[in-house]
Amino acid sequence: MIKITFLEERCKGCQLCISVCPKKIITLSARLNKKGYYVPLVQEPGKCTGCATCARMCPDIAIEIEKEN
Amino acid sequence: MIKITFLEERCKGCQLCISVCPKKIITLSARLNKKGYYVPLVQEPGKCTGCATCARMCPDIAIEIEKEN
Amino acid sequence: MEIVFGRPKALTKVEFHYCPGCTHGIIHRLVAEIIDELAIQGKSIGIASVGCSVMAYDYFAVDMIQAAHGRAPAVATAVKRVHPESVVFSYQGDGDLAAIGTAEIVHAAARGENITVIFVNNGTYGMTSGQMAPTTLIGQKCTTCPEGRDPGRAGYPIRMSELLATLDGATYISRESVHTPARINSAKKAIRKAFEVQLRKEGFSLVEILSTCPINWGLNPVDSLKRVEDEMVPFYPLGEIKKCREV
Amino acid sequence: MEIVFGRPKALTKVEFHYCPGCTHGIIHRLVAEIIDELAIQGKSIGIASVGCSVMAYDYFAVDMIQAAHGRAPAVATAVKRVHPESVVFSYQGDGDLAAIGTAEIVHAAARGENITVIFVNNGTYGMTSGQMAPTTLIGQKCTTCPEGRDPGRAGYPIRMSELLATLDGATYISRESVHTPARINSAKKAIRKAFEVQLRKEGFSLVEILSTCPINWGLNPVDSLKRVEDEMVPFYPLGEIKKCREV
Amino acid sequence: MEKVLMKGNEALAESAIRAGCRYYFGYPITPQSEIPEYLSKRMPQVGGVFLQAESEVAAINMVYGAAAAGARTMTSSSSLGISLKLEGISYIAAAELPCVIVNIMRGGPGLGGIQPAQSDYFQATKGGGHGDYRLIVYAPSSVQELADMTYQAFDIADMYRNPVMILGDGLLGQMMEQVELPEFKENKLIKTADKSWAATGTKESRPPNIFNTLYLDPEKLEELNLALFEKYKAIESREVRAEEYMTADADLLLVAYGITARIVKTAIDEARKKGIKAGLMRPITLWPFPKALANQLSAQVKCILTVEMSQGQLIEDVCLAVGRRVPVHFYGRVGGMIPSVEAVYHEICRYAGMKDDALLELDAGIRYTYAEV
Amino acid sequence: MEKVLMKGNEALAESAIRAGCRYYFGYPITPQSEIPEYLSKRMPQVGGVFLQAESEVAAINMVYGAAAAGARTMTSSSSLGISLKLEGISYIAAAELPCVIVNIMRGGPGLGGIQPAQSDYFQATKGGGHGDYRLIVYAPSSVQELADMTYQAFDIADMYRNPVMILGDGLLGQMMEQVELPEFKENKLIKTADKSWAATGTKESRPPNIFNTLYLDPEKLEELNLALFEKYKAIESREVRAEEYMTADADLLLVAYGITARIVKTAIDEARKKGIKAGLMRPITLWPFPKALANQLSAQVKCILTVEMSQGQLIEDVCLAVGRRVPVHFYGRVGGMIPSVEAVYHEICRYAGMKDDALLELDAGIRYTYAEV
Amino acid sequence: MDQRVVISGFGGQGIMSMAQLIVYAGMMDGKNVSWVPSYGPEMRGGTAYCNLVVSDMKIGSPVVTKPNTLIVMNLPSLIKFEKSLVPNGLLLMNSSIISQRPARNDIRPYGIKINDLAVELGNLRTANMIMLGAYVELTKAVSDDSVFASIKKVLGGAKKELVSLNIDAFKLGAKSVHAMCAKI
Amino acid sequence: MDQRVVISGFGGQGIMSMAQLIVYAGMMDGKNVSWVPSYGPEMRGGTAYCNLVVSDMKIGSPVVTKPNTLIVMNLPSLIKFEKSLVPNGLLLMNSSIISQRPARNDIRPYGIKINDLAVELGNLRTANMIMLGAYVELTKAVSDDSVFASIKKVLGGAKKELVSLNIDAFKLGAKSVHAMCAKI
Ligand SMILES: Cc1ncc(C[n+]2csc(CCOP(=O)(O)OP(=O)(O)O)c2C)c(N)n1
Ligand SMILES: Cc1ncc(C[n+]2csc(CCOP(=O)(O)OP(=O)(O)O)c2C)c(N)n1
Ligand code: SF4
Ligand code: SF4
Ligand code: SF4
Ligand code: SF4
Ligand code: SF4
Ligand code: SF4
Ligand SMILES: [Mg+2]
Ligand SMILES: [Mg+2]
Repeated sequence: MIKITFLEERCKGCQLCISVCPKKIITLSARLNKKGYYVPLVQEPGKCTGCATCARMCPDIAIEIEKEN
Repeated sequence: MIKITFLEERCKGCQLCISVCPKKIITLSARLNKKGYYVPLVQEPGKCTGCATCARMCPDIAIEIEKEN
Repeated sequence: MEIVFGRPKALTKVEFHYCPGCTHGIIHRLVAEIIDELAIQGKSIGIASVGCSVMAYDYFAVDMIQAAHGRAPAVATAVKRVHPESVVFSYQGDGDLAAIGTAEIVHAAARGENITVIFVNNGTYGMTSGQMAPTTLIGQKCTTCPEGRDPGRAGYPIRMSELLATLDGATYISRESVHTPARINSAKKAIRKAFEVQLRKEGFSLVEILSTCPINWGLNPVDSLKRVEDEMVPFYPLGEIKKCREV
Repeated sequence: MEIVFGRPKALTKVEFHYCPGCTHGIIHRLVAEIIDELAIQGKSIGIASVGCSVMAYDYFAVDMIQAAHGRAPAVATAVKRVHPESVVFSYQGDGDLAAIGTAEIVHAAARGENITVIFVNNGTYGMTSGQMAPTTLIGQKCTTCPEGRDPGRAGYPIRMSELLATLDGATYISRESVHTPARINSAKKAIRKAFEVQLRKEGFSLVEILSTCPINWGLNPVDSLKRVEDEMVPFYPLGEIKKCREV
Repeated sequence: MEKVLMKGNEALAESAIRAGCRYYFGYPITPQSEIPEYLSKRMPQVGGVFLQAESEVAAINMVYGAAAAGARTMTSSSSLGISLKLEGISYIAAAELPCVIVNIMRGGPGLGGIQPAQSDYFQATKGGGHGDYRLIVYAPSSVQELADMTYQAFDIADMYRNPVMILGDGLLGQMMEQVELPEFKENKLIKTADKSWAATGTKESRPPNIFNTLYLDPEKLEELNLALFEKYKAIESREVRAEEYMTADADLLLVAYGITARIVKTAIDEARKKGIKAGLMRPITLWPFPKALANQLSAQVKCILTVEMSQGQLIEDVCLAVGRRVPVHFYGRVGGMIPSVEAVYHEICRYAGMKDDALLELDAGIRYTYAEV
Repeated sequence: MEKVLMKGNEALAESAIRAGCRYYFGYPITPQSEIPEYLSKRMPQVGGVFLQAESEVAAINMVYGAAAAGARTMTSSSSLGISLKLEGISYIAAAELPCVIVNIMRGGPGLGGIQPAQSDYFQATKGGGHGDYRLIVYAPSSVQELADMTYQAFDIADMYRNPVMILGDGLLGQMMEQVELPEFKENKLIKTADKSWAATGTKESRPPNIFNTLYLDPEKLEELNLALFEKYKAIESREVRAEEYMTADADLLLVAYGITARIVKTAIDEARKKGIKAGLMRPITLWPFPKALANQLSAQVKCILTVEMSQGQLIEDVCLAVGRRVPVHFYGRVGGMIPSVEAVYHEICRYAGMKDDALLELDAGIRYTYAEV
Repeated sequence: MDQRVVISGFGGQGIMSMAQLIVYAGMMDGKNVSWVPSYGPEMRGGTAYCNLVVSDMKIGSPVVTKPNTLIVMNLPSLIKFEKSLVPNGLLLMNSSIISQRPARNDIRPYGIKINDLAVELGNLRTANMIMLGAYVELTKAVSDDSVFASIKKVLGGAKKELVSLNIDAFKLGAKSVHAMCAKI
Repeated sequence: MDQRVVISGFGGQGIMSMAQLIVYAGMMDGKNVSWVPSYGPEMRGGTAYCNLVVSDMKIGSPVVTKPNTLIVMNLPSLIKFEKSLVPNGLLLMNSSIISQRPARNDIRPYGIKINDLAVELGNLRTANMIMLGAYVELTKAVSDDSVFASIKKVLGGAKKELVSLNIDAFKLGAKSVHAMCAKI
């Protein structure tokens, strides 16, 4: 099982993660963080492969990915 | 006719002219100039072709060459 | 649960101050990941330069020295000479490395200093808010070339990697980019090679990385990535410019 | 009687202060001859640098500006910008151009400044009496590398012409020598081309000229010429490195 | 002329153009980057040259070249950038070339910060570079003065064939005020007028003009130095400028320059309301320093208070001018902090012997009395 | 220890090695090139690093790096080369890093000449670079002192974590005298002892050591400045050094430093033969300046004569110390000229009111009385 | 008349341009004016603020350490600057996002929901103009006409619609300050 | 004893090394010594000279503007320095190439044909040693033994022949100064 976590307070809403997800499953939420940015979220977590493409693209290391082993 | 003149007071006795004359007709004279250098001289002026190789090699522009036209 | 992607150990917890979408952050992470992977955190010493990455000293969890504008290679040289067993890297922008610091980078490379340079080329002076850099492309608008860079007035952009590759002391030089996930992987490999060259004491290594400056380019972060591909890569071809010994 | 070889008009009557056999004198003459041949004495402005040729301002019969060590290309840049119709040249040694002045020469070339640089490479700091220069050959003894230049400590010599040729702004670059009459002729042609490039407003031109420093090499003048051939030329290949448009 | 609202840096830049400056060479640095930015737009419009140099070092040497070529030329930077220019400045002074150098100071030392400071006073007035040379140093205290003094600086530079420095600070450079811009000077004229000494090419009609600062013969170099010494004496006797504010009856004299002087003025206004007879001497030229005026005023006051955004630099010139006649006190903020009107007011009150509880709570900063140190 | 005969530059270099300096970075320039030349030979012998940098700018930044790395490190140059180092020096002072910087002065301004001068006094003592910082400045006046002070400079630099400057001149650097070289210090120890703050790599056993001079928050930069201010006060109270020569009964006080002080001493000997009670105060530390001593001596003398190889720089510190208590006169030679014993003797005689025909024929040079200027 | 104003908020809330309009208008009215930005770190982010003076007198210090009017657009600004306001000084708060009351009671606080009003107007970016209207209405520091002229000048001739939108926002602010800005 | 000496000549005449030998020897004799070269322009050429002091007292100024001994190896040096010699000072001239007489008559001039003597010895480069011998003989400023020790030290152990050649030259100078150096 994959667990993807957005560290929302580090996110700057740049949307790079959204642009690179091969599954196109990340979108912006309507939630503003303290910095005033809309933070992203994974819409269909089941579809996430844990490929970490989004995390690797995130300039603020705001995405963490865990796997059940 | 070729006239080759050594501006002796400019000469620094480096002997570069001697080393390049294709006719090997330049040697050092026994004359010291005011700077204390032995100045060169053309031993057999008749052999000089006026090629100006010596003059072109002289770092101190101490050689002048004239031709009768 | 096992963490498959997280924050590298060689980065502190401090949040980056970079603008949204600025790829300086990605490059920081890559360097830190390599430090982790090579297990050299304890013997690494980083040299921060003057540019947006000036505060790199707050981000890398290693001993850090902030150097005067352009002088990071000189500082790195001395540090490495004092501690030859340490791993010394500088992190420099294009204004820093290719303008005011031209002499220092050329000579560190010529001397074959056993250091690694991370050279972040975003084609502008980010920190001072978008003036022309030596790497600004022809036609690109900056605050000091408001009509777009005109070579007749402001000259031509410099390909520093190619220039440095002419030096016998330079062992490994590669130009990379981080505008796609694939490019990020490639950049990481190059950074790894560069550090390995240093660990093998083979001399000077440098990785030039094309980077975005959304705020000064006046583009959103995603379009900025596209601009790297469309405009920068054609002028700054990617790939290894001076290859190192393969091991 | 017609003078077939004499002092060029573009030189003053002042005697050179150079050491016996030092080829700086030949290079001065060649530059002056080209100024005469192109009939540009009245519109030439020369920039002297800091090195043995510092007093070039006493020798060239044109307006002359003595520049700070390494900065001649910056000074030349400004002069040319102020007087675009003039002919501006700098005359620089290898310490001046390739060490302290690295940034200035790289950027003048990168900008494609429409100036001509005469770069006299004698592999040492002549004026300050024989310290190592960036162009000193491996193994060559200098006062600051008394055991001979060791690349492990002092790095590798730099081929500045090749380095500058990587720049888009550089139009014409040639490496010449004056250690034989034939080479002198070739050097003169290159200098002529360089000035012509400037007259045609085609951008930056530079002629590197291998030169002797008998006094600091510890050789007599004639042996010094031989050293150029035997030791310098193999490392610094002669010929045009960046060709200009032929006219 | 109509008044316009402008940033200090921009007013300075526009004014340079109006003074006939057509050659600017600089390198970006906060808080003065508006100067190159503005000129990158404006210079092409007036047929001038804006060139972003590869470094401050290159920029100042370009100024050397342009000045030798006979042009009105300028460079600008901030603090650390000026440090890099010092070798070049010393050359320009030695070659007696006219030019204008702008320092919009920020907090130091080192990389420091980007907030305003006045900690380059020594560097500007004592010659930070090597050798005995002097810059004429103007210290504007408003956007209007930034414009006016920059405008005049080019004339003064030409008159004495000496570099002139405009010493401002980040606050002055960044703030907007209304300003009446000076009139345009005729370009052509300025560029070559009376510059027969310039390097323009001989046209084979005159002997070469030579610019050189090397004198291997020390007697020749001494001659140059003596000539400079005489020139500097002449400038000292003719070019001193200062403003007095409420000094007529003052028994407490404040000395401050630039933006700090305005803060001091407001504090003096407050103090006057309480009946404290405070006044201000504001040096407008930092070199030459208004020694005579300071000395004269020191005869009438009980003490002097120097206020600076530094650890105390101007104060040395004050002490040199007044000797030990009255105590000279110091109050300063450093590192980009600006002394507040209130803090200066409190200092005035303290030295005026006012008893007020508010005075017990001291503002941050550096305080001392000169001789004590 | 045996005495040896050595050039000043070489004695300085050898002494640095004996003090544990193992990292030298420099760029050739006359009249100090013997320092790098000597060290290029010696450093490899003691396992140290000699590196000829690409420029003075690179050299000082290498020193910054080596100092941050915990090494005893030094650079040297002459006048114009020091101008180029000033940005770096300001950084080193701001980062509070210990190092030794040598300036073997030559005539200026500009490219100047290569003969001795003392015209970089302001630059050395007032901080030629930007921002409020101070160097501890030693002014040796013999080859022995060049060696001794260089040796001590490294300890003082470490003690205060502050750059120390050795301010000599071309004559001192070039002359030979007998000298007793100081003892070798243990290398290893010096290199790392008490430098737990250095950048050595964390070994993952401590938090990172960070060297930085950027403080975007002006309050933080003010804190740094206040800390520096306190440090400088401490240095001023503890590290002042001066020599007195025949001052006990002097009624004419000469002030001079470095080689000039020796010329003055010989002139004083001559004057004493004529019954003139002249004495010398020789500042050994130029910063901190021996203010208290100067002030104290000024109470006993009729006037002061400062002798310098400059247009007058040290004289300002003399005036600051003594105020207007007695007239302060100046005699100086410039541009590489050295004041002769006879000329100084003549000046002494003039101020001592001696009537002598020889005095009518004045030597070349600059003369003035401070307040007059 | 001697307005010594501090305006503070997030970067992006239009603080600088609002302040510029005031000084422009003041200049047109023949007043002495000054405008001092808090030019932030060389990079972006954080709170931005601005000191401005509009005065009949010559301006001494352009630095406003004791404002007589304080305009705060977000909470950190209120916290940072409230103390500096002179007794009886005017406080204008963006009560769309500041729900907190000021701590002091010796000042004259006004709240105005500029974000909400701007949304009503159909353009969130006019919030600063609404605040401007409120400020001018309360202080009469500058004339409405000069403000309108300034808006026109700043926005340039081209975008007429934008000009009238901004003027509308200004008027809405001026009106709302009576209707809505009850003392908190 | 307080010898304040100026030695002057062409570059290449061995002025500097001769002067060094004197100060070396002086140091060995326990005297205070100093040696100041005229470090010329950054390039070569012209007259070279040297100031040296050998003294029982501590040395104040090492700059010798009024020498009590002047040694001139060529004519320009005589012209340049003659005036500076103190009254009754000692003047040593290379009379091989200086035919002129000194202008002053309040000094003690000696001539010695060092070039000729050196040629006799078979090595022109020993001319400076001959002058050294003459100087030491006339002034006794340093002991002969110390000079010999200095010569050995400077020339290094290796070249024994050279050492003895130089010592011979020195002795020849010392001897000749009696035999040949009549007052001019
Ligand atoms: C000597 C000096 N000159 C100028 C500056 C101002 N300055 C700060 S950052 C910078 C340019 C940075 O550009 P770059 O290196 O490309 O880095 P980026 O911000 O783009 O990452 C400049 C010119 C300075 N700090 N020091
Ligand atoms: C800023 C500065 N640094 C150092 C020097 C000293 N200096 C004078 S000439 C020179 C080197 C000259 O070498 P090069 O340029 O090769 O010329 P060459 O004498 O060999 O012809 C140096 C380092 C100087 N004058 N200025
Ligand atoms: S891990 Fe891969 S699939 Fe999952 S959200 Fe990120 S990019 Fe998309
Ligand atoms: S890439 Fe990172 S910072 Fe950007 S939106 Fe996604 S999570 Fe946020
Ligand atoms: S002109 Fe030619 S032939 Fe005649 S001497 Fe010179 S080199 Fe020889
Ligand atoms: S080349 Fe010229 S300087 Fe050399 S010996 Fe011949 S004539 Fe004399
Ligand atoms: S200014 Fe540009 S380079 Fe700097 S942090 Fe922002 S986006 Fe990145
Ligand atoms: S030192 Fe060398 S380069 Fe300089 S003049 Fe002498 S031989 Fe020529
Ligand atoms: Mg950049
Ligand atoms: Mg050279």
